[in-house]
Amino acid sequence: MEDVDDKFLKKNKEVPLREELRPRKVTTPDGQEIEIEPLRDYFCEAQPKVHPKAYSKIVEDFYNWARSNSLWILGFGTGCGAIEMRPLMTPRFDAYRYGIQWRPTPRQANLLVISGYLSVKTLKRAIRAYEQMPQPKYVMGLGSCTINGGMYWDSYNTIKRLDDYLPVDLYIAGCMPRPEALLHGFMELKQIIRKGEAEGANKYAENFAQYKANQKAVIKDWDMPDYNW
Amino acid sequence: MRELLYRLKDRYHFGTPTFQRDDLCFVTVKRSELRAILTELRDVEGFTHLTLLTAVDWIEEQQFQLTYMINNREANLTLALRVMLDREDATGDTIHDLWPTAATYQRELREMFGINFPGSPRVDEEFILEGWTDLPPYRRDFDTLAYSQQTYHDRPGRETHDPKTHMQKVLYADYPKGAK
Amino acid sequence: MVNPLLILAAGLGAAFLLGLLRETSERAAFHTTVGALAVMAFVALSWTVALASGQTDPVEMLTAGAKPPFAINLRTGIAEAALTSVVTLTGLLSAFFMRRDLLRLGRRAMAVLLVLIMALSGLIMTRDLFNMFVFLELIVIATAGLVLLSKDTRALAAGFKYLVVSQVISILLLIGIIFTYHANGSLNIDDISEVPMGANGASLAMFLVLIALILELKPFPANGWALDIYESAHPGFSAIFSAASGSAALFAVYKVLAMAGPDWALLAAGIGIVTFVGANLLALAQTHDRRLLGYSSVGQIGLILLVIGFADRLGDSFLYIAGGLLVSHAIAKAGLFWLSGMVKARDLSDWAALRENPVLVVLFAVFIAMLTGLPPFPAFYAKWSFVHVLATDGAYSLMAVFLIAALIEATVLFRWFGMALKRSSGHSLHISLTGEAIALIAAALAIAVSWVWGNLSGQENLITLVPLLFALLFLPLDILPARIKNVLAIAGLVFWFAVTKNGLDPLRYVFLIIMVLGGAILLLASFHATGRRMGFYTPALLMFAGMGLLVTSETSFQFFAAWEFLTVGSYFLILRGQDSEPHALSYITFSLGGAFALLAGFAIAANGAPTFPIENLSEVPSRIAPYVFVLLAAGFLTKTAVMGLHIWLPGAHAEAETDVSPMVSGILLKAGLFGLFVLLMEMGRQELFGVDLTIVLVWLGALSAFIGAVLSAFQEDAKRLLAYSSISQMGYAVFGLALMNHLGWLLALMFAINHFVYKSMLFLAVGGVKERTHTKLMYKMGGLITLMPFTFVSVLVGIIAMSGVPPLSGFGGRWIFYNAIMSTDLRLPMILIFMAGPVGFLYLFRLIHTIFLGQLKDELRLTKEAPFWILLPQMLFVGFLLSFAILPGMILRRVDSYIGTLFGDTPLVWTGKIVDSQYGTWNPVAIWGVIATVFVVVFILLIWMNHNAQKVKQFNIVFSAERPFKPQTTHFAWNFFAPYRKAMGFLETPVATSFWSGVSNMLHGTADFTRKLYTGNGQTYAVQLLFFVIAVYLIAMGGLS
Amino acid sequence: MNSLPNFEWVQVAYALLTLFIVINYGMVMTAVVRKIGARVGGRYGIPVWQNYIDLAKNIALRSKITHGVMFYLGPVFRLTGGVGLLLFVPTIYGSEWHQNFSYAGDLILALYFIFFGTLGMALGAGESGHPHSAIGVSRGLSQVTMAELPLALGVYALSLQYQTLDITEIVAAQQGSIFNWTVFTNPLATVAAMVAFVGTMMRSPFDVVIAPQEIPIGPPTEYHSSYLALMQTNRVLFPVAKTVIYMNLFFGGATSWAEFAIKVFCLYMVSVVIGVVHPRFRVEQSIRFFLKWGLPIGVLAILTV
Repeated sequence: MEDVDDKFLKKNKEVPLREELRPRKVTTPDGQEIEIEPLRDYFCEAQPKVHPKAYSKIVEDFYNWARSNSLWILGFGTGCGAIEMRPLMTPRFDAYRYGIQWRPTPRQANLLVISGYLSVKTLKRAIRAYEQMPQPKYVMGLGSCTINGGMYWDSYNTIKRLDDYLPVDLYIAGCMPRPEALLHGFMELKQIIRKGEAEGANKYAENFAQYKANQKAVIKDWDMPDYNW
Repeated sequence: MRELLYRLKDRYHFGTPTFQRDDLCFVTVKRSELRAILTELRDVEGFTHLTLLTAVDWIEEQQFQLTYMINNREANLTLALRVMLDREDATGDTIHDLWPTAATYQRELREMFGINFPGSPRVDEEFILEGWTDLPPYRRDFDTLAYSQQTYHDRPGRETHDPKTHMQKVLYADYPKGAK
Repeated sequence: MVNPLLILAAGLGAAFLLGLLRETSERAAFHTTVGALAVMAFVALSWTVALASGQTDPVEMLTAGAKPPFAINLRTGIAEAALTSVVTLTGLLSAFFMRRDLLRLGRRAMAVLLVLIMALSGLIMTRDLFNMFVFLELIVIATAGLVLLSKDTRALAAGFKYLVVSQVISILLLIGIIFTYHANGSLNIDDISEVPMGANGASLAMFLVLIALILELKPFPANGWALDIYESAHPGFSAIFSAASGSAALFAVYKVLAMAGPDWALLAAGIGIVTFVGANLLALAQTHDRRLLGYSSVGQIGLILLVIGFADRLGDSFLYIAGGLLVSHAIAKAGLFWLSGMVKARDLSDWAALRENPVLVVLFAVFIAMLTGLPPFPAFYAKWSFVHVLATDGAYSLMAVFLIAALIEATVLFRWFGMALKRSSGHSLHISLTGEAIALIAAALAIAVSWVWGNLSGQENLITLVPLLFALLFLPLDILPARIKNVLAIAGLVFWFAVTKNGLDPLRYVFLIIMVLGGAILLLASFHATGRRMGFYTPALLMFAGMGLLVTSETSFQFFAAWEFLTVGSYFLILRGQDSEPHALSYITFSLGGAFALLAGFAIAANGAPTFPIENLSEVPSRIAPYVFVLLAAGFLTKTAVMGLHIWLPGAHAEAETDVSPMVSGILLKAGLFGLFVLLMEMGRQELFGVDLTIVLVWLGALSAFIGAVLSAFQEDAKRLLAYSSISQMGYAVFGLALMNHLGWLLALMFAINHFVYKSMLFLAVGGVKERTHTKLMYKMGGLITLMPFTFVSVLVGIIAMSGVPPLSGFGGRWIFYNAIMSTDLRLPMILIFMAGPVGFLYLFRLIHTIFLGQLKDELRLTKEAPFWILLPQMLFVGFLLSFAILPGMILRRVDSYIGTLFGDTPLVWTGKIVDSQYGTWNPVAIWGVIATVFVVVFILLIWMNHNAQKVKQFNIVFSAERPFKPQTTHFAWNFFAPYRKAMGFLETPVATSFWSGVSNMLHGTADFTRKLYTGNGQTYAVQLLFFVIAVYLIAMGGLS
Repeated sequence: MNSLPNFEWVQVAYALLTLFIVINYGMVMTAVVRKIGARVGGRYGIPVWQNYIDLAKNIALRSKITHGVMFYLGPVFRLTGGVGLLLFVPTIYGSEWHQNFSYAGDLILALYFIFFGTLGMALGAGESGHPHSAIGVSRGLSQVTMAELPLALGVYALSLQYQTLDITEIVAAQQGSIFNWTVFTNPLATVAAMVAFVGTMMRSPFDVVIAPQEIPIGPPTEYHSSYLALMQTNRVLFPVAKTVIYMNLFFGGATSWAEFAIKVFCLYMVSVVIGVVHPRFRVEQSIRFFLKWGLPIGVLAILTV
């Protein structure tokens, strides 16, 4: 881009590990001194796995049908788009009739809607929430901010491409897209799922190293395990 | 308001007051007198509320301007005191003991402008940013666009238009006459 | 036989002989002194033995070759002989004890000592008033001399004050003697007593003589002068002053009272009880050991004076009772004074130095127990008989005052003992082999007299009881390693069970299993202890001995003695815990209070008999039966810790050692329950003021069940939680018993069994956790499930069983409970019980969640499973709970039919493994079958679906997309039931605690106020003395005229 | 086998049939109830088979995690509690097929077995280490201590009235006329018990336990996939099983599946209707509510029997 100042060079300093995650020594009740390594001791270190489809196509199709008719959205609003999701619960749009409902915990959700711009700080949470959802799981990007940065194209603290960091199944364009557009997006997603093409979680697991590198490139204080189970 | 400034003028050094409205006035004070003025305004003159504390980066003058905006609710007056700091060694005086909320403003200024307030509670902790390693982003020598370009990938094919020329092209393609 | 006069002669002779020795030959002088004392003691003892065994008759010794009243006569009967033995032996032993000081002070001191002993013996034997005066003067001068010989400068002042006051007393006595002579023309005691003097004009004379002699006993409150002596004199001398002088003076009073006739007895009794109460009250406020001993001496002598006042009514048993008290007092007090000689500093807590030498601790315990009147010491028999006599006479208020004062005394002494065992002292012990040997001799004497008194008691001789001897056997065995002793102890318990189990009815059989076999199982956990574990086995086995004896006891005496054994044993056990000092004290105070209520109840019920078979409780006349019921129930309810009398329990159970907590909770509480069983079985429903007392019990039980549970839910300390839960569970049992129907009793028994099993298990489990984590605070734990899986299983099974959820055995309890309340007319108390049920879930869940679930803490990451030996009994209990849940009939059926014979009904029908009642069915096998099948099927289903689940770690939780900060801040544990506290927290108001601390403060306040009388000023004391005399005179004359 | 005198293998089949009917009934009924709620609010509402789809979806999830043994066993306890409760209670009066295993025990067994699943679930949730689970359990246990009280009192009054603890006998005593139902013969006990019913159905105003807005759904926060499927099954089964008890005790039981369906639905709707028109109580408020209203009614009930 023509108006970029080439003289400016960003600094790439290491951020020290947070105090509570640093290895430390504690004394046990019997006076023994033991080493605690929080990241290893508190968190599971296993890598995500690629989960194959069911052996039988009929079963997989049935499963996909069930998945598509039971979309549980994680109640996590990242930007201004969160306000566009609320009307979906109202009598006017009533998303429940399509088997869509909102769950308060990632463990029980399988659809993560990134509803607008993602600051780096929020990206960290979004990654954590995404990784904690059980497979198969789907990501929808809402609005131009998730597509190419939108109006935050020159922000020092907002990512521009969601699919650099999470496997996105579907984008809904607009700034912001209206609830009708969202509903349409859900219908599209259902089609994708039913076709068995919504394998974002497996893609994420396959390209895990790449995704992680991208994420760590912007989140400099990566203060969590590589994969959040 | 004016009367107030007259009263105080004898004891403190004021710059020329700028009246935005009758009840809103900006005035520059000396850093050494700031604390005394604030205390007096708070305790004697009824300016009990610290509306905001913010900064302006006068990079050309190599100075930071701190703005302490205080408010007298009884009389509905707002007074903003400006204090100029040296930009090289940006250190302000903490007033968290006068208004506890000031500690939060000072944390923000520390993070966003790099102005230090020694003695302010938790001033060295992260405020909004997490793991920020670059220049304080509100400083004018920090190039946010360049930083963004170097950090976040663009999606290929994205076009950027200058709103004025773009909208003109879309809406009034033939204006001024014969332009096309 | 040698003439008893030789006692006097030897003393005097040796004293003169000392004067002939050279100043420098202290050793020779000492040998002479000791020799003389030995001769005196030998003569006295030989007469005692001869008289006691009936080989000789009492002798009258005439002096000056003429008969009385023309010459002085002396007498040696059994009492005189025994007392002179006490006096001379004390003198002899004290002489050894003071050896170094005597050698330093030289022959003069020894001569004074000899004269003192001689004079004391003379005072005992003489039958002439004036002679008595002479001996008294000798005693006073010798005493003052010996006091002044002490190194302590305060002794100088004390001795002077003593002299001043003694002279006042002497004058009173002399005037009294003159008046007496004027009135009677004789000074011979036997002559005077032939003409009763009470009514004639000589009453003033008699009063003066009597009051003078009583003043010698240092009655409360005119005794400040004597206390200073106790405080400052040499402990060896204090021993004589307390044991020997006190005995002799008492005997003198006795002689004069006998002479004065029964009219004066009341005066003595009155002064006696006031002294006993006052002195013990004051002792509460003491921090100086010897002064405390002084007060205690005064109190004991007051007690004996009280007994002397009752001499007439006591008749034949007078000597037995008074002697028992006196001998106990003399030996214990002398022993304690000697021990105090070995302790360097004078604060009560400085006795902690005794711990350097376990033998001394044992001796200390023996003396304290002897003084308090615990079995098997003579004072125990004496108290038993005395209270029975009081009850027979209908002197209930006196009995109450006496027992309360005795309780205060016990509190004082045990508080001191607790300090000695738990505090730390900056001073080391002043070890002296002689001193230790002398104290040991005293202890041996204590055991010897215990044997004598036991033999004379006409009851069982407690000291020959096998279980007790077995417990005492562990005193010498304490040098062995703990494991060997543990094997012995378990073998002993199992053996005792095998021996006693035959012929018991099923109810007692179940209790015997719980108490004795259960004890053996719990002792398995004690294998965990390493080293020697000194001082654990004797109290533990003493407690188990008490419980074994309790179940097999047939008479009220056996029952009460067993009760005292288990109380004392458990006290020593509880005291072993780390911070248990105050809790052990409140335990022993409440327990002895309860025991005294039992004693009073039995005494009233005995109706004149020295003891009676327990079955005869049912034949108590209906006039007194309700009162007996109330007293006995109060005693038992103290042990089961019913709400209001519960405040000792949480601390005592929580602070005890790991393997002690289950013993005192799982087993000991059942003693109270057993008592209630027996009580209700024999006495049934009683009405007082138109109120059915069993209904009161029902309410008490329900209240305990509910409030105990609520308080339990608010505890942060795991063991305290369990302790409060015990209150709740015992509440259920009391409730069931008090329903007074077949099923209610079965319910109580079911709770007894279940509570024993799961509470022991839980206490062991929590104890095991505490062994590893070194804390009892639950919020400091968390996430231990993977590290301590076996402990987790036992807690899991325990809480399911306790909460009454099918299929474990707690459900059986609930089922019987519902059937029981269906067959009763009571309705309102059920509400409390219904409320208590779900509250149980609160604390149980908290227990398992906060310890085993949730977040593992950094410090505990390497925690190991609990030690094997602590786990073993738990696993046995788990096995039992599971099998008892399937086959409850294996125990319940027999008991059910036995209870059926009591009530004459059969509400439960057992067909195979099925229980049917009038109202419903309980088929434990089917319940198990259904639940297990469904559980397994669902489990297999889940495994099939979720077999590939990824095992994650503690911070892999969805934390609102955040990362947990630290385990401590992520473990929701502290104040777990905050919302419940908001709603029901008002129940936490410590009503009972503030009531009891109010009582305690009041007592201490009174003591502090009364203490102000003791200014330490000689003149004040003399004036006090005169005021006392005048006051007594006014009261006595008013009463006599 | 004299310990199981009434047992025949065919009973297993009968019981499975009962279970099958009740689960399907519960699946559809709860969906219908939600649909009714939606219609009242002007929405179209979920499809009636939505519960089945959700169940299949949850079973079809591919990745699962476990926090440990107790976490794994929690849903097993939960469902066992629900199934067991159903099997310990006779479902259809007079039908030999649907007596289930009610001979194993009586009313007391059913009342105490209600806690089996709750306890296991609480333990499982506890092992997940999530503070919200523990907070939810704390709230739930605190509330249930008082919520169950009116029921206990009502049941006590009832068993005094009929002099039996046997559910079948209680149902038998209510046959003949609608006015033989306990609700007419002993209205106080019924009201007391219904207070407890509303209080334990996890619906507003007594649903602070799972309060989605503040502690994301409380105890089951960490549960997902097949664990959640088991719990969902229980969630349709358990309220029905519980309602069956109330129906048997207070509303004359059911002599046919049709009667069963109608009565259970109506009873279930009681808590739903109350729920949609009342805001949520805090725990201490609901405890006070039960103390103020449930307790006195219950006491009156047992005093007036």
